[in-house]
Amino acid sequence: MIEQLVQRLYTLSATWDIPPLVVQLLLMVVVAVIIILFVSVSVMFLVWWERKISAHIQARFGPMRVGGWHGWAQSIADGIKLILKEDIVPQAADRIIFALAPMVVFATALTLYIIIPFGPGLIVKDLNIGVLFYISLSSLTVVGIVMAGWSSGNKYSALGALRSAAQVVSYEVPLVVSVLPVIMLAGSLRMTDIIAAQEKIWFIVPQVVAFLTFFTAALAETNRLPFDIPEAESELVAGFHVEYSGIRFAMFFMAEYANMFTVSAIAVTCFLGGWRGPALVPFLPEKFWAVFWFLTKTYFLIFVMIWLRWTLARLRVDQLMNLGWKVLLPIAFLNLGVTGVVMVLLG
Amino acid sequence: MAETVQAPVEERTKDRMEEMYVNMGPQHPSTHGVLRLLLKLDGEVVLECTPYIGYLHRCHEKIGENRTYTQVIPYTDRLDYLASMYNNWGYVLAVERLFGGDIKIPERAEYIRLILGELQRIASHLIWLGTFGLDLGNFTIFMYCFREREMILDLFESVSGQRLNYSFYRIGGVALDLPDSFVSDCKAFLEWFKPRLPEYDAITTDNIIWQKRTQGLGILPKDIALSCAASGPMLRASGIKWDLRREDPYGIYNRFEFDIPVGENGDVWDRFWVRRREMEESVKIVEQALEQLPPGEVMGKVPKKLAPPPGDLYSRVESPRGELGFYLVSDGSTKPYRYKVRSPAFVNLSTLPSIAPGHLVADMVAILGSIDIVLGEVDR
Amino acid sequence: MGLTAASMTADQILQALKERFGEAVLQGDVKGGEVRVTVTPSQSVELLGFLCSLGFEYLNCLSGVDWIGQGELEVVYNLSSLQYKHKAEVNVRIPRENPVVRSVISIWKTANWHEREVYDLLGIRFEGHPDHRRILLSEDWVGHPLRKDYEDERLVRYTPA
Amino acid sequence: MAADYGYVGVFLIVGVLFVILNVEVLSRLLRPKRPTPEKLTTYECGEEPIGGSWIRFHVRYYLYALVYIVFAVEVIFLYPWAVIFKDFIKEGLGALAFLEMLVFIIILLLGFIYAWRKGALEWV
Repeated sequence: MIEQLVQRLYTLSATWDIPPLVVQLLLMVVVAVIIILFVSVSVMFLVWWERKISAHIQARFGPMRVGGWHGWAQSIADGIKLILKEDIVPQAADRIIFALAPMVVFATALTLYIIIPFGPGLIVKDLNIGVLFYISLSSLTVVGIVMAGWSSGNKYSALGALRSAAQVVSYEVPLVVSVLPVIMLAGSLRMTDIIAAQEKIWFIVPQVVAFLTFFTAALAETNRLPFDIPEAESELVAGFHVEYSGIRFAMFFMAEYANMFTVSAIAVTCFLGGWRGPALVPFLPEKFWAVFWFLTKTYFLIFVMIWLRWTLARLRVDQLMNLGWKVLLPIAFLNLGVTGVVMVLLG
Repeated sequence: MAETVQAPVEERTKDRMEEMYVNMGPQHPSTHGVLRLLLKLDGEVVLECTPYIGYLHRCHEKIGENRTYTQVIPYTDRLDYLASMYNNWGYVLAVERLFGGDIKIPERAEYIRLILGELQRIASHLIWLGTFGLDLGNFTIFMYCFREREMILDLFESVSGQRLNYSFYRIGGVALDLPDSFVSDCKAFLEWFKPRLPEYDAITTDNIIWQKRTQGLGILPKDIALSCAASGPMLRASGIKWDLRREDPYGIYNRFEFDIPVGENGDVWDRFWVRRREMEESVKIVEQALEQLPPGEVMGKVPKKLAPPPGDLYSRVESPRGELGFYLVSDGSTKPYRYKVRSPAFVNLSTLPSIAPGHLVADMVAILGSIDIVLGEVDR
Repeated sequence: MGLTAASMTADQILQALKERFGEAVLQGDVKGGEVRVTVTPSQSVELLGFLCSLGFEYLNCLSGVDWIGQGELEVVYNLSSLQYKHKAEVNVRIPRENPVVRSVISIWKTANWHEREVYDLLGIRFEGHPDHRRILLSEDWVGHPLRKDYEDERLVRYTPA
Repeated sequence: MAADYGYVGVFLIVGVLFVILNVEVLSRLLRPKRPTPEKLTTYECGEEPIGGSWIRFHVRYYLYALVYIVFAVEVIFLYPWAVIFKDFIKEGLGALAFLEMLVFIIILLLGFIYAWRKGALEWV
């Protein structure tokens, strides 16, 4: 249906003498806006969800009033509040970089959605470098964080930026190595190919070690407890975004939750069979079930992340470094070697 | 050529040191009130830590000298507002001692004092554990601890009508008798509370991150602990078995069976673990006391005009935070001539500059949390 | 010396102090098992150091008292021995004008903040204190509030009805 | 092919525009603007900041960065190998491909162990 619509658009534009490039760009922008809408809604849901889950873990209720049923509108109210908040840029800040930082972080978070395969055909662009794209772009978030921390002119932020840099150094290499066995098994970096390769068996079964390594590193990637070291509230107040207020802060916040979704989605794609899953009720279309299973699995992983956050204490920077370099990396390399040997032996 | 390049670089960096001075507090999430620490950092390593206190100073002692002995009691609530019962107790005990044995406290009052005091110790340790969890980034233990503390506050409310500043102890006894339901309520609470401790353990003690974040940090060796006169769990964590409930018994503590938990290394972990076990011991004491609770009066015979004979005296009790001392000088009038509070948190906090250097900022927060300060008491 | 508080009763400790410091011990008695001595300012640190070596390794409290009637200020040291359960109180009296006592930080580290507090609230100076600043009040505060003649319009005095 | 990457560019631009729209347009119209000198000071727990935050950090932080760069760059070389590893196995050259990669990884690990032993991975 969508293809037909697009086709008609092209014919129309041809009749009006509009170059197809413009139409193409227009389409891309429309897709981007749709994704932004999805991100916004998903972030609002995630924030509410996290608050509810944490509340129930802690033997309380969480938001209960706004919007009636279990405070479902709490996030919307918070969003409106953040828009109405005064924007304060401290005098000592480097204004340009200060303003650029949330853009870098948010634009990166948004761009990562390009390769998320929600269902067959429901992927913005199935880049042939899929996983590599994710790995290379996701580190860009750290650049934004360092920019924010450094430009604030605040010592807590500077320390947060420094910690963030130290953190990326320690989790990035294990993250990169832990995905390698999946690529070896799939023989491709393309997201759809990886899902196709899991037709017989989800990669989490042969690659449970890789999954755990990846998930741990991914937690660090999203700055979630126990790895929320750059924004450690009790130590650095709020770390790199101490000086950010109102809507600027909201942008960081959105990006953070958007990244949670991305990371979980990538983990689902690489290890949990992507959109694969049984059609529970036969008469609904196959596509529906694909999206259903993909989102269910993704939100399950997000739930695990939230669960961990409200159970564990925070690690220290040097402990994270030790974990990254001296535990995760050797394990990831070992796993890589074992996978190679087994693959060669099995032919 | 080299020199010409060198000069501007020197110029640019001459007033920029590698050390950074950071104010931690007074407005900081983990200074437990309004404490200011001036940290000298090299990267993230603390080179020097200077506490600045007094933000909450109310000149408590001056106020005390201008009030009668009875009127001071409500002010003592505001010292360590997380353990008001114990402050009351420490103060009234000091005044009673100043009378030199003229005031006899009825048995029942002694038991009530002890039960409430030990419940207060549990409540105080719970707050400590919760906020310490916050310092380490574990939010859930905070809520759990507050849930149980709330129950203790309910008990206190049923006794005194207050939830925080009880002013319940009187010179010569306690203000009121326990309500009828208290004994059963308190037993029910203890039954609820005992299985909660293993539940806390599951997310603290048994958690490897928790262990890694506390063990081997902020070590306070025995000799420095003594020289700095650290007291309470802080001193016991350093391996010195010194608990005034045992060593200088007051009230009726010598009638009960309880252990005094002692640490080995004097690190943050030991301080945590000592307090954690002290809660168990307090439960034991309260249980025994509830069994023995005698009937009778709750106020002893007290002269109408409360004027102790001239003299001075230093009286101490073991509050949840350590040795709470009151130095009283009487000139024979109804007001204390000199009223000095030796607050445990004040003295314990003074150990911080000697144990903080060399740690990371993150550990600094853990160490500060492990000291268990209440600024109301530090600043007085 | 060979003497420790373990083998001594409170009376013997007092005796030992009197023997060793003679004239410097202005007053001494034992009350409720507690040794109480008043010592001259010139010998205070030596006497406290001696007590420390006897086993009084714990300085519980250090307070100051304003004896305005006698025109004197007093510094009170409350000591105890953790091992032997002894207690002691040492008083040092100094004139209200130019009140200077020698610091005991070299014996007990805990004296640091106590002495700063006494200086802050009573205006007694401690000779040899490495960090002689106010501690509870702000640096620019005028006067020492715990002195009996301290006046402040915000201070509400209690007068019984 | 190249058009695929058009999406990346468009998404980046739209992302930046979204932030600008929110911060500079939407919120600017709605939010108050009442700056005071106190508001504009840097947060330092309610105290006047002592010195700036733009200071030189210890050189040891760069050591980490160096180790990281070496690894991140070299590990990326493993990606093309991983993609075609399956093809090698199909042609019966799996063992050879694997051994070749093993040599590469061992060289990498030697450097890693050297850095470890030298204490470059200790956070001081």
